Amino acid sequence: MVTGTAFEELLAEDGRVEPRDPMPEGYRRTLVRQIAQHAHSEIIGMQPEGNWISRAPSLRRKAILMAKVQDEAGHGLYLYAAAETLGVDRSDLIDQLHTGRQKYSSIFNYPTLTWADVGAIGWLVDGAAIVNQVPLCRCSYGPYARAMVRVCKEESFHQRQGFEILHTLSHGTPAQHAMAQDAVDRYWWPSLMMFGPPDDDSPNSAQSMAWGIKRFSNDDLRQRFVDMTVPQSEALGLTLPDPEIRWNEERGHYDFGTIDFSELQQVIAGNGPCNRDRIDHRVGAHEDGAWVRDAATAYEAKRADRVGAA
Amino acid sequence: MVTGTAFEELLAEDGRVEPRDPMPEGYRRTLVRQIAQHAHSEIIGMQPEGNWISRAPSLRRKAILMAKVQDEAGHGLYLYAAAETLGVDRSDLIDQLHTGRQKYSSIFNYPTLTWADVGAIGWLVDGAAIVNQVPLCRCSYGPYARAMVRVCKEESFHQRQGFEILHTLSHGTPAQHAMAQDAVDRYWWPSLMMFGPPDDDSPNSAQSMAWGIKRFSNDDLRQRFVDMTVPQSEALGLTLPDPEIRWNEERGHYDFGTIDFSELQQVIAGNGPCNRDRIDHRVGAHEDGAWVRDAATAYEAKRADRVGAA
Amino acid sequence: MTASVDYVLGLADDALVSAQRMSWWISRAPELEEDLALANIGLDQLGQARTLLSYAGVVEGAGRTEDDLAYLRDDRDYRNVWLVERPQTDFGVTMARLLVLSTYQCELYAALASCGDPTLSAIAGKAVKEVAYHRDHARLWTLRLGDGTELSHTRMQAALDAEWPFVEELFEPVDGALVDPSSLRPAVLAGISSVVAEATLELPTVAPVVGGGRRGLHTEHLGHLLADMQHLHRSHPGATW
Amino acid sequence: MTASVDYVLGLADDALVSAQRMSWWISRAPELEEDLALANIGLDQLGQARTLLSYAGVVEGAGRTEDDLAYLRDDRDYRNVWLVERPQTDFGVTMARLLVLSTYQCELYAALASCGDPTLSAIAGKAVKEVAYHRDHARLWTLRLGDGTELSHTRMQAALDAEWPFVEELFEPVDGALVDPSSLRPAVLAGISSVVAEATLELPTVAPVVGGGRRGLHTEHLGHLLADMQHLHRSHPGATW
Repeated sequence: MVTGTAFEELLAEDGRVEPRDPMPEGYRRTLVRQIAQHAHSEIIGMQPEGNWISRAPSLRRKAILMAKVQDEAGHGLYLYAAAETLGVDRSDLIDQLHTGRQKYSSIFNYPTLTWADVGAIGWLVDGAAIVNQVPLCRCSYGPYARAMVRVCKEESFHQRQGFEILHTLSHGTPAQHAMAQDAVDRYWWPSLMMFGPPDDDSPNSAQSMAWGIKRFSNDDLRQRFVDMTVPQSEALGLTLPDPEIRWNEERGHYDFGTIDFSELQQVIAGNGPCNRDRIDHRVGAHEDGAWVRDAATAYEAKRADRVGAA
Repeated sequence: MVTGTAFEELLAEDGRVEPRDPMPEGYRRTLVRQIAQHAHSEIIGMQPEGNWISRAPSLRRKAILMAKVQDEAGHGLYLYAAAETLGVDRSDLIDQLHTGRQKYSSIFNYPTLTWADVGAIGWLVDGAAIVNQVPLCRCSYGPYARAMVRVCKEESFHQRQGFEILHTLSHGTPAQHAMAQDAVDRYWWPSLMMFGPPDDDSPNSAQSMAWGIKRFSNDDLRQRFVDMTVPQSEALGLTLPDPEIRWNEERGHYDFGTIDFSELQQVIAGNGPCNRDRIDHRVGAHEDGAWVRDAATAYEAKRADRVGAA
Repeated sequence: MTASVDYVLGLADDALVSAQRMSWWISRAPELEEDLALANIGLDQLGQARTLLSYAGVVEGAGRTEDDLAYLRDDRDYRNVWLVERPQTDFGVTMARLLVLSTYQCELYAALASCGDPTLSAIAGKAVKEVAYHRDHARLWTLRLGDGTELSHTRMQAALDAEWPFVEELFEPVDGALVDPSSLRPAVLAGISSVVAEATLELPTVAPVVGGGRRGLHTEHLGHLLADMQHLHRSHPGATW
Repeated sequence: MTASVDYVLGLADDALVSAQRMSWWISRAPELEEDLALANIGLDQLGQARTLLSYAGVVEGAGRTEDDLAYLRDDRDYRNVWLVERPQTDFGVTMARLLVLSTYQCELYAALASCGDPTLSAIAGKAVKEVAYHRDHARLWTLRLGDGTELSHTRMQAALDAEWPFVEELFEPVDGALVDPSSLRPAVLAGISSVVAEATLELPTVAPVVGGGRRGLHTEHLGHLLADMQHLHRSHPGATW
């Protein structure tokens, strides 16, 4: 039996809920869904960047990119482990990803068309992820909060690498500069959409806030991202594709244009540029690997038998 | 019953043996083997050149190459049809190719490493094939002789295209010239080996000559090829990789160096650079296509039923 | 009246990228006769691409040749639809795609044959005969596979389902179009529907993907296709072949 | 005493081409832990390739950088063995190949660590620790797959058989070798044999292919690998990344 009172007291004191602590079922379910979606996003996110490993334009960049995609696999591992502390199985979560019952971040349904997209993903997508995730380091659920501390540290490293890729391109040949600008043009609006729908259209946010899973509203985080990114775009020598961006002295924030969420709806509905490729790729890898996983299980069982018999 | 006499009279008169004419079993078997091997060579020969269709350096060259490889498929079709007049099935012959019981020309077990190899195959390999095949236009077996007339006409067209590719490269940039020379260096000796072992090591040749299947000895054909090719190499501005090549006034032929048949033996034994890839490619295509062939058969049967029922 | 460069490039790139994918089949077809047929279709498409690219170069007026346009543009400058750029190593998918593409090209080239641009009109007049043969070939195989064995029926239905999200992009508005793409839609869908029904298959109902090839927005597959296609040419700048 | 350029390139290209093939697995491994492990191995190989290529450039003395050597050589100038250049999309083949390669590299780098060329000796001293980990990983999977299920046993045996023709090329004489390749053969074969036996597999007896990678004679697969790898770099001559 969950004792609402003990749980609520803990939250009120800003304490951490640990796996064996009592918690409401809705809290547990919300966390499982959110952590799983986060883990799935790391795993699916390996694909758009992985697409450029074989073609990276220098060996140094190739090594950095391989290490980055590897980090994403690592983040997936921490996060699945955090979800498992809530009494679910990684294999079940993966099955829910493969069958479309759990989601991943829609940003990864956009394709990486040029090398500059690798830079734009690092700068904008990882940048947005950090803004989303830093507050999660203080999330009420301990294992998730601790996983996020580790993830955020690596993400900010990735964000700097993305910035550096774009900086080099922006200050390179005219073709390279154009490539960088084009990538930013394509990734800017989808990055803003990573913060979710506007606050007045975000029905679950209030409960998540009350539970200490969410610390800031979607629009607050989005504003924080814009405020952080606009000066960086100036340092890059690249233009953000929104003529309405300007400093608002009164608000102490950058104003920006209206987001057209209708495209995002199409992508979430499964009709984005890469939805099908991403899932096909993942399911294909999983199915192709079944014989390998089976072999490892059988080998361990045999070994355990032999140890037992000895 | 085969009447040796009628068959021998026909050969003595230099007449054509037709499918329904009596013929010795050994003659039939020899022809089936030779025509099948020839057909298989056309089919396997599609692969080394096919390897460059996707990367051809101009659209014009791409079109010419596609048409050439298509011609090879066509040659395969004529030749399988000629073999079928001797009472065998194309599908059986293909099965014997796939299981290694029938051979194809070992020259196609060498890889095409650069674009110039496409030129070298056209110039040298098709050139050697023509020298081998022109006499077959007068072969004693009618259907084979007629197929060869058609094949030879297209082959000489291909040979000119190969020459032209090398000519362009040889007179292009230094890198292109080097590419052409390198291809000729690699394809020269294997081309000479296409004429088979030296005469004193060619046990079956005498019988094939007596039957009017073979008209000239291996060494005679090889000499004819060398005599034809040396002046062409000069026109190309490329060197043949044999320091012993020189005009022999007395013989009225070009002398050339000793061929090292030991490498050919390795390739024939199955250990050449591409033996396994070539057969795997072929078998893979055949197996992948089984459902398609089955569907076509089933559809025709249904159609015939419907026509019968109407 | 002259077509816009981008419009001609759209036509050219559809043909070129199709030819590049189609030529993969040469030496890999289910039977020898089909190696010949698919090579033929690929050659027709390549021929169309060459005249169209040359014409695009003329319209542009910057002296770019067919090879400059084929080998020296990046994927963001390619104008083909997504239908043609994805790998296809399943014969059913190849035929489903060819059925869609050739039915569309038949209607398109027929309409262009009497458009106001005389060069494009002449190119289309020749091409329409070629794509009519492609359509006949795709129809025949759709019938054989759809109404063949149980396995082939299942695979052909899956192939149609896989290609269907890419159909609508063909009818999206294009700047400077000499034939309004949406005007082709009824005839194309009718042509496909009739053969699909005869083949005992179902017309898919899956939603379209967002597309964007005419604006240079592609799938991740095109870049790899171009890497292979352009590598040699780009490795020898300025060389003649 | 300094190694020859070609000899260093042979070492470098084995590592670079392996890394390129290995990195294909990232996002495609049988389980997430293996995505990490294979990425790690690929990164080690890439790191070795980079130091070796840089050193080859120094030995050559013509000012070529690691990127010049990786991106601007054609396949005829690559010096890697055939073992590493063929596509590998089957996990068993990847592990069979890694078992062979890493066992060979362990012996080779151990020997080079005390060779007369101090730079090469330092590179080898670092690399030998990395490839020992690769060998452990390949051994573990050879055991699991060989002595796992009936299916995995069959597939792992087929994988070993498929890679075996490419083993002997590792021991062929090389001009300017600082370690005689044939001297490594007994230890390498003994190392492979013992794990193969423990994995209940049979050591294949298939004949070797002719090979020739150290002289720039490759399979047809390398050219396609390089096309993909080099295309972007070659498309922007002189650019900095």
